[in-house]
Amino acid sequence: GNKNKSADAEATPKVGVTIYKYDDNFMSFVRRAISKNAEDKAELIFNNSQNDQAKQNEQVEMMISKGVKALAINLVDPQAAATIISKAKEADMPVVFFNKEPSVEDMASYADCWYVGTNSAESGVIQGELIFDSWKAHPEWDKNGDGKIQYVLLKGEPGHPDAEARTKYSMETVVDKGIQVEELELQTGMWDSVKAKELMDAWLAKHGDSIEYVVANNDAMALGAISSLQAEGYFSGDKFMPVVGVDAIPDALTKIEDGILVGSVLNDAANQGKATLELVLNVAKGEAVLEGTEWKLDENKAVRVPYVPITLDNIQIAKDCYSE
Amino acid sequence: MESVHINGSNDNVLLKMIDISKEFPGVKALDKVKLTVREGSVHALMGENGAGKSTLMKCLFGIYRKDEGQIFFDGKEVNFTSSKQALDSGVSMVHQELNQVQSTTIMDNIWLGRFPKKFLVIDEGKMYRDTLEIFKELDIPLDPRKKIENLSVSESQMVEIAKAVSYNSKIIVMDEPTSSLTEKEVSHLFKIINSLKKKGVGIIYISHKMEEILQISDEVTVLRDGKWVATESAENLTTDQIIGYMVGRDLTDRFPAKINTPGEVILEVKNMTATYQPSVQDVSFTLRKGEILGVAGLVGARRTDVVESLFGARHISSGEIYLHGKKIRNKNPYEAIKNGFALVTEERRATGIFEELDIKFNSIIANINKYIKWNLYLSEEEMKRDTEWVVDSMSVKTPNIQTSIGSLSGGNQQKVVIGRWLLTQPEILLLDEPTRGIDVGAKYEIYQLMIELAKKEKGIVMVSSEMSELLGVTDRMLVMSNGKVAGIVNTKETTQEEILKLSAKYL
Amino acid sequence: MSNFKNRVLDKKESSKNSQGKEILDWMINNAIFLVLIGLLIVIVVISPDFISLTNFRNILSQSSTRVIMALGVGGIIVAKGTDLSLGRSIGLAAVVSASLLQSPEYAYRMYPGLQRLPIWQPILLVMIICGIFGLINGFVVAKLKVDPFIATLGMMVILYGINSIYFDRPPYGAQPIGGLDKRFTDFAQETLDIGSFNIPLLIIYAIVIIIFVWFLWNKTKFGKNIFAIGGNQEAAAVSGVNVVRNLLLVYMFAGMLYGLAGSLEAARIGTATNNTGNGYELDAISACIVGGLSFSGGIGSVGGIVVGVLIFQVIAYGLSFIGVNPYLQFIIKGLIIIIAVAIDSRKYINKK
Amino acid sequence: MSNFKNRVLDKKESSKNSQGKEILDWMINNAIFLVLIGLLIVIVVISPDFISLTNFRNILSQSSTRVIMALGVGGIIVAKGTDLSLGRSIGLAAVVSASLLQSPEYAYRMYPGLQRLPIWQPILLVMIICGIFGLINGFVVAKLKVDPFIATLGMMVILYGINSIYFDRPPYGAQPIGGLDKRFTDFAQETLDIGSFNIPLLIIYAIVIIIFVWFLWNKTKFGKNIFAIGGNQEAAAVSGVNVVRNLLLVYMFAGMLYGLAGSLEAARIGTATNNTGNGYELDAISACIVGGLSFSGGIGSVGGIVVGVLIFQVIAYGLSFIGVNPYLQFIIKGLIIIIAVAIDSRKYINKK
Ligand SMILES: Nc1ncnc2c1ncn2[C@@H]1O[C@H](COP(=O)(O)OP(=O)(O)OP(=O)(O)O)[C@@H](O)[C@H]1O
Ligand SMILES: Nc1ncnc2c1ncn2[C@@H]1O[C@H](COP(=O)(O)OP(=O)(O)OP(=O)(O)O)[C@@H](O)[C@H]1O
Ligand SMILES: OC[C@H]1O[C@@H](O)[C@H](O)[C@@H](O)[C@H]1O
Ligand SMILES: [Mg+2]
Ligand SMILES: [Mg+2]
Repeated sequence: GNKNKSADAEATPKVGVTIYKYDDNFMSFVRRAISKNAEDKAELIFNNSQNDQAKQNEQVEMMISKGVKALAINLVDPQAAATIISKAKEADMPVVFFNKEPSVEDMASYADCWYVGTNSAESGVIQGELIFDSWKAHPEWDKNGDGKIQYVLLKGEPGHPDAEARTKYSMETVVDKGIQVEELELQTGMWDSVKAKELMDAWLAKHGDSIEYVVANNDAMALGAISSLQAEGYFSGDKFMPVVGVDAIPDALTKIEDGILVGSVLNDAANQGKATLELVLNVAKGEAVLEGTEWKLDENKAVRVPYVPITLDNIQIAKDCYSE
Repeated sequence: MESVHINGSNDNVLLKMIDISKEFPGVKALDKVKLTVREGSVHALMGENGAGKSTLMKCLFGIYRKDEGQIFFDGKEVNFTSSKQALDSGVSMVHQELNQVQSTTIMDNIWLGRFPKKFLVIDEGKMYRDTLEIFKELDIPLDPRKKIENLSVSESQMVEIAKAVSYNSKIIVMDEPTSSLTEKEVSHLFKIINSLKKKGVGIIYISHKMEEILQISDEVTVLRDGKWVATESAENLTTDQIIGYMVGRDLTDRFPAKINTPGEVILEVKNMTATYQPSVQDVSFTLRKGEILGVAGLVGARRTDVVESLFGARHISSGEIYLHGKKIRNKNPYEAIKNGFALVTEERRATGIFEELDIKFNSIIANINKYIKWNLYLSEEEMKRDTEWVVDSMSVKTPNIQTSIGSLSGGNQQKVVIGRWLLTQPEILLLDEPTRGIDVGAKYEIYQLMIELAKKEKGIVMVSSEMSELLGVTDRMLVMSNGKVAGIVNTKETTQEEILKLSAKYL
Repeated sequence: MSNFKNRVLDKKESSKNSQGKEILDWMINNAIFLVLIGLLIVIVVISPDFISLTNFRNILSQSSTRVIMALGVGGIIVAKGTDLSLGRSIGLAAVVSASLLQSPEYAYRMYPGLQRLPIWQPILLVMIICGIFGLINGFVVAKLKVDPFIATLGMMVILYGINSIYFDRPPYGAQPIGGLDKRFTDFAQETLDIGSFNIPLLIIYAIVIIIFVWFLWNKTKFGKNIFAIGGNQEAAAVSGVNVVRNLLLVYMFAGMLYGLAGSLEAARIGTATNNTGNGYELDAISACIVGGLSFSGGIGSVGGIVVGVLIFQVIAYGLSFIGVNPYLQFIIKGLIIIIAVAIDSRKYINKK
Repeated sequence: MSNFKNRVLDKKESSKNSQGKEILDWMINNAIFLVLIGLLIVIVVISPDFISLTNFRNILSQSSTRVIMALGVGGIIVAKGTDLSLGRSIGLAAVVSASLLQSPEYAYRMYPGLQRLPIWQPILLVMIICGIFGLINGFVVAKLKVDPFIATLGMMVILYGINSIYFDRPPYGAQPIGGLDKRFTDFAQETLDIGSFNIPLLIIYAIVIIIFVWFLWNKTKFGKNIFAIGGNQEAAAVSGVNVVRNLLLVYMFAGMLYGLAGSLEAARIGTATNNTGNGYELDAISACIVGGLSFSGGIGSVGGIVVGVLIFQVIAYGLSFIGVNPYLQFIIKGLIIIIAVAIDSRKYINKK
């Protein structure tokens, strides 16, 4: 917009934020972190893209028309960055992407765009390490004694970058570290507890104790699997089945404390939200992107907040995220 | 019975149906039926309800596929598998159940399936002009652009007739075309039929109105229980003979002896006016115990509105109803039923039957409170018993009480509906065209029933477009004209002329 | 009376002639059962170890909550309506009941100060809440004359909004509601042990509801009324049926069943989110139609609905069990739905 | 004849008496427009800067693909059907057209060896593919007599399976299909510049389709036939209309429109996944009903559908614009759907 507003508008600039899906549990923490950090510093316009890239594009058009100074975009579909960038370019609008990462080419195609997030593959790698370590620590889990992990895998929504990366890297990491694996079942539970529980019901009926490990792309599905296992008498007496997830949601933490869930992988919402806000605020005010922050950019103009493996030993780190 | 009287040369035979059979699950609807129709003649097809008349015509018209038999039309054997083929070959039909697209205009309905086109585009102008042309020729005073849903039943019926005629077919089937027409419109239709005859058209005419048959037809074929019974030239026949063929026994009188005697007043209606006009205005009358009160009038005279308003199916803005001298309000049908009213509605299919549901359900639904046991469940036994009573006392032709009512013939459906209301043991029975589409035998039974009920001190109101039955069974008549009461006459003292004159009073 | 008996006898005689045709008719009339049996046979042939008590029990208990939902919407379909808000009602019921039945030991409770409630209280509460939303559906349909599809679609969107607002609250945000009280999860996950035979409680609840609804549909005035309304609303009104009141009741009753099913669902899964139940309406409605109900109203049976639900569950469970590619499962599921209904619809087609 | 003229005159005269009633009638008959205008007024009052050419253009261009879909399913609804497979057809069309129009420079192409195709070829191809699936829908509905809801629900599940299998292929697996050819994205994202005024191409495509469909519905035999079939299928059949063929055509035509809309959608978004289009059927169908079509068939207009789609877009755009809490937006959207249809349905309520 050419209506140059006065200095006090500059002080709390209008910033447009899209969240790919408002009620995604992880994103709801990121969202909170963003608004908390924005207090008195920016006027935020939040949008729920309802997991629909078309909606998100439309929201971007709307916010540009409304005259925001900068955009913070949690893409629905990372491949759609090009379209968003072309809209932003046209309006001369800086963009901070977060949580879902555009391709290197897209990032390079526009000077005024940055990224805050994790490394999608990292959660898979960390989960793989968790599996490896726990397996080494518990030789008795190799029920058939063949030295291989017979596992079942509950995959998230097909095509979802996290689901694909976690599915690929978790077991790949285990293999790379030197344990052989055998996949008994792999199906999509769509991130969903119910679907996961029912898949697990069927798998238990089919394979019973031939299953040696349950790997879930997220905690919700891990919890579904646990509920199925409990109904079959696991986790009481000496009947046990190792289960791992990702997200470190509160319910999962209690399961870790109860010795049921082996571990999870924490996505650090607080810091992702903080970084996103700080970057976008800087660019909205026309300042240098890292001005006055502790973050560093990598070669792809990205700030990377690390994933953290969570087990009983360091559970407090995750708990702290939910204390307040 | 042997075939008689298909004399005359074979070359003016237009249609010959031979040994047609058709079976539905559980019903042999047609069993080797034959029919021969000649050019320029009206062939009446007669039979009781469920005799198979409509089914035979539907086999001809490609709606049903016959199981066996042959059809020769215009010299060639034909076997229409769709109505389109029949229409294209020169057979058109006025269907027993009105079959129209309510949401579109008259002219859209008339030209449906054969819209005139100019290049790719429909030629609306031509449709309009041609429709007006047809209407002019047949003297039907309707705007072709009017929507069907805004027409009265009889107007719709006339549109259907006009449509069938407009195909310029060689054969026109008319399945009860007059069931919702007034006398005046019937004679109008007969004029149309006569001019069609002159053009050499063969007409198959189905009706339960006996007096029409001998007036209009040249030959008569009678079916009974899906079988051919007789074909004779009309001039050799009397009504009684036809009835004899139809029912398989003699039926001497058309109307049972009136043995009821009206007593004290049970119902008094004062200045009833409906909320949504145009409708009834300022209607007042009384009804006595044991009396049959007819409601006469032209189509659109709001006779239906009289009984529906009384029954609480329409809102009334003012007026009072006294039952046994006590003021009551029939706010809705539920209240009306509680107050001892019953209403057999005019449009059976739309507001009478539950097509998909069985005879049992259709029989007991209005009387359901009577079967509740322990405030909780319904007594299966009593429902079954009452249903059997309906089937027996109304002589419903059905394989069993689990048959869905939709698969019965129209007349049998009507009998079930009347039975439904008799089960509620009403004090006031409102009948809107109760004998529409009902065969003579069943009609007689219905009249008898009405008179018997009257004898048991019930009050009966009967709306009818059939003058003869009004004159035959009622005690008094309320004549409606344009929503207002034109007069109340004593049946014994009145004439057809007087009623017609009153009917026109407020036009 | 004799007349009537004669006619019935006639019928019996005539049908003796065509035994072959009668078998065919029987098969067409019971197509749905045959589809179910056929499906089971195919699965067993591919994977003989499918025949096991565990599988049988799993399928039945997984069907339990679904059959309760389906019976709810089934009544509405009989009355010529439909209910797209089913799934979101389930979600609301699951979230609310779970939020009130978190174990006091659990650290991340929605109501940290809440004392331990008797489990029937929250269940009853969500039945009432969902019943009220059902009543509103009924009001919009019966009084405002809004088409049921659109009325309940609107309600579906509204319920999702309400549930999301309730669900996504500080401090824990849009967090799955877990840590459920063991009494609550046991209520759905336990079994009734009769000797060495143990029946999941869920199956028992479902059977109770099935019997109750069967009674309601077949033996009560309310049942007849909804069939009458679905069969021909105007004729029903003229016959003294209070159309509006019965529609209100049928939608409300469905809502109450959703409330029950939703809380059982939360207890069965052990957690609830605002997305719990998403899309269940399509499965439940399809199960009803596959089970022989018709959108034109006035047709259907409780038994049909049960079979319809079982078919869906056998498809889902069986195809996973025999290890069909998950994407292919969608295709097969779609085909089975269509084929089942196509076969079933034969019985209504006028034999021309 | 004179008789006839008299009645027409009568009618005109009688209506003169009640001008107030006439205005009310007019309002009820045009309720939908009034709802749209009312909505706009509320938004403008809250946020006056809503009045801008950009907002206006955004809303129109965002409605463009949706109106194309809605016109497809609209025809089906007029013929008394419905089509739940719309969303998944859009997804299939988007994925297939995108996969064939990736830029040759893009590293992760689905078909690395594929040469640069003229953009009309893939678009035509997906129109044909979706047309064929539409035809199958039509066949199942018209020939196998499966209820349209269930037939297209089955197809919806099947299409999702097919699309997922196509989408999730080696070497890159289930990757969103990006890197689209610039010619393709420009095709949907560019504007036509007339002087200083620029109109998004999408709007122009939509207008062309609207005019085409309007012509089809109002001026051709096919149009009248589908209205007749929707209004009374039996009547159409006995009047010689080939019901089956016309139903096949209307479903096929809808499919072709989905194909077009789906590829435009891919080009507009700049990427496609197997989830593209998910749930669009509900929005499109609701827009039709809000726009005055009826599930009982035989009623509706192209203009109504356009207004219906606009209402939905104004809700989505306007509520975000004035900064309503996203969850609250669901509630408001649901309420508006119900209220709009409730007001509209006043005009059909028969006064007794
Ligand atoms: N579609 C159908 N399915 C099953 N049975 C049918 C069907 N149509 C007609 N029938 C049965 O076939 C028989 C003949 O019916 P049809 O309608 O031809 O009688 P009709 O002579 O026209 O009687 P009405 O005078 O009452 O119209 C009846 O027993 C009826 O129940
Ligand atoms: N002149 C008219 N213009 C428009 N609609 C009319 C007219 N007359 C009647 N109708 C409609 O047709 C219906 C039939 O009219 P009504 O039933 O009151 O007349 P009736 O005398 O009972 O006729 P019928 O002999 O058909 O029973 C009415 O409900 C009304 O909607
Ligand atoms: O898209 C939704 C998914 O996003 C992932 O990042 C998360 O780990 C999953 O639990 C699920 O929420
Ligand atoms: Mg007949
Ligand atoms: Mg009448």
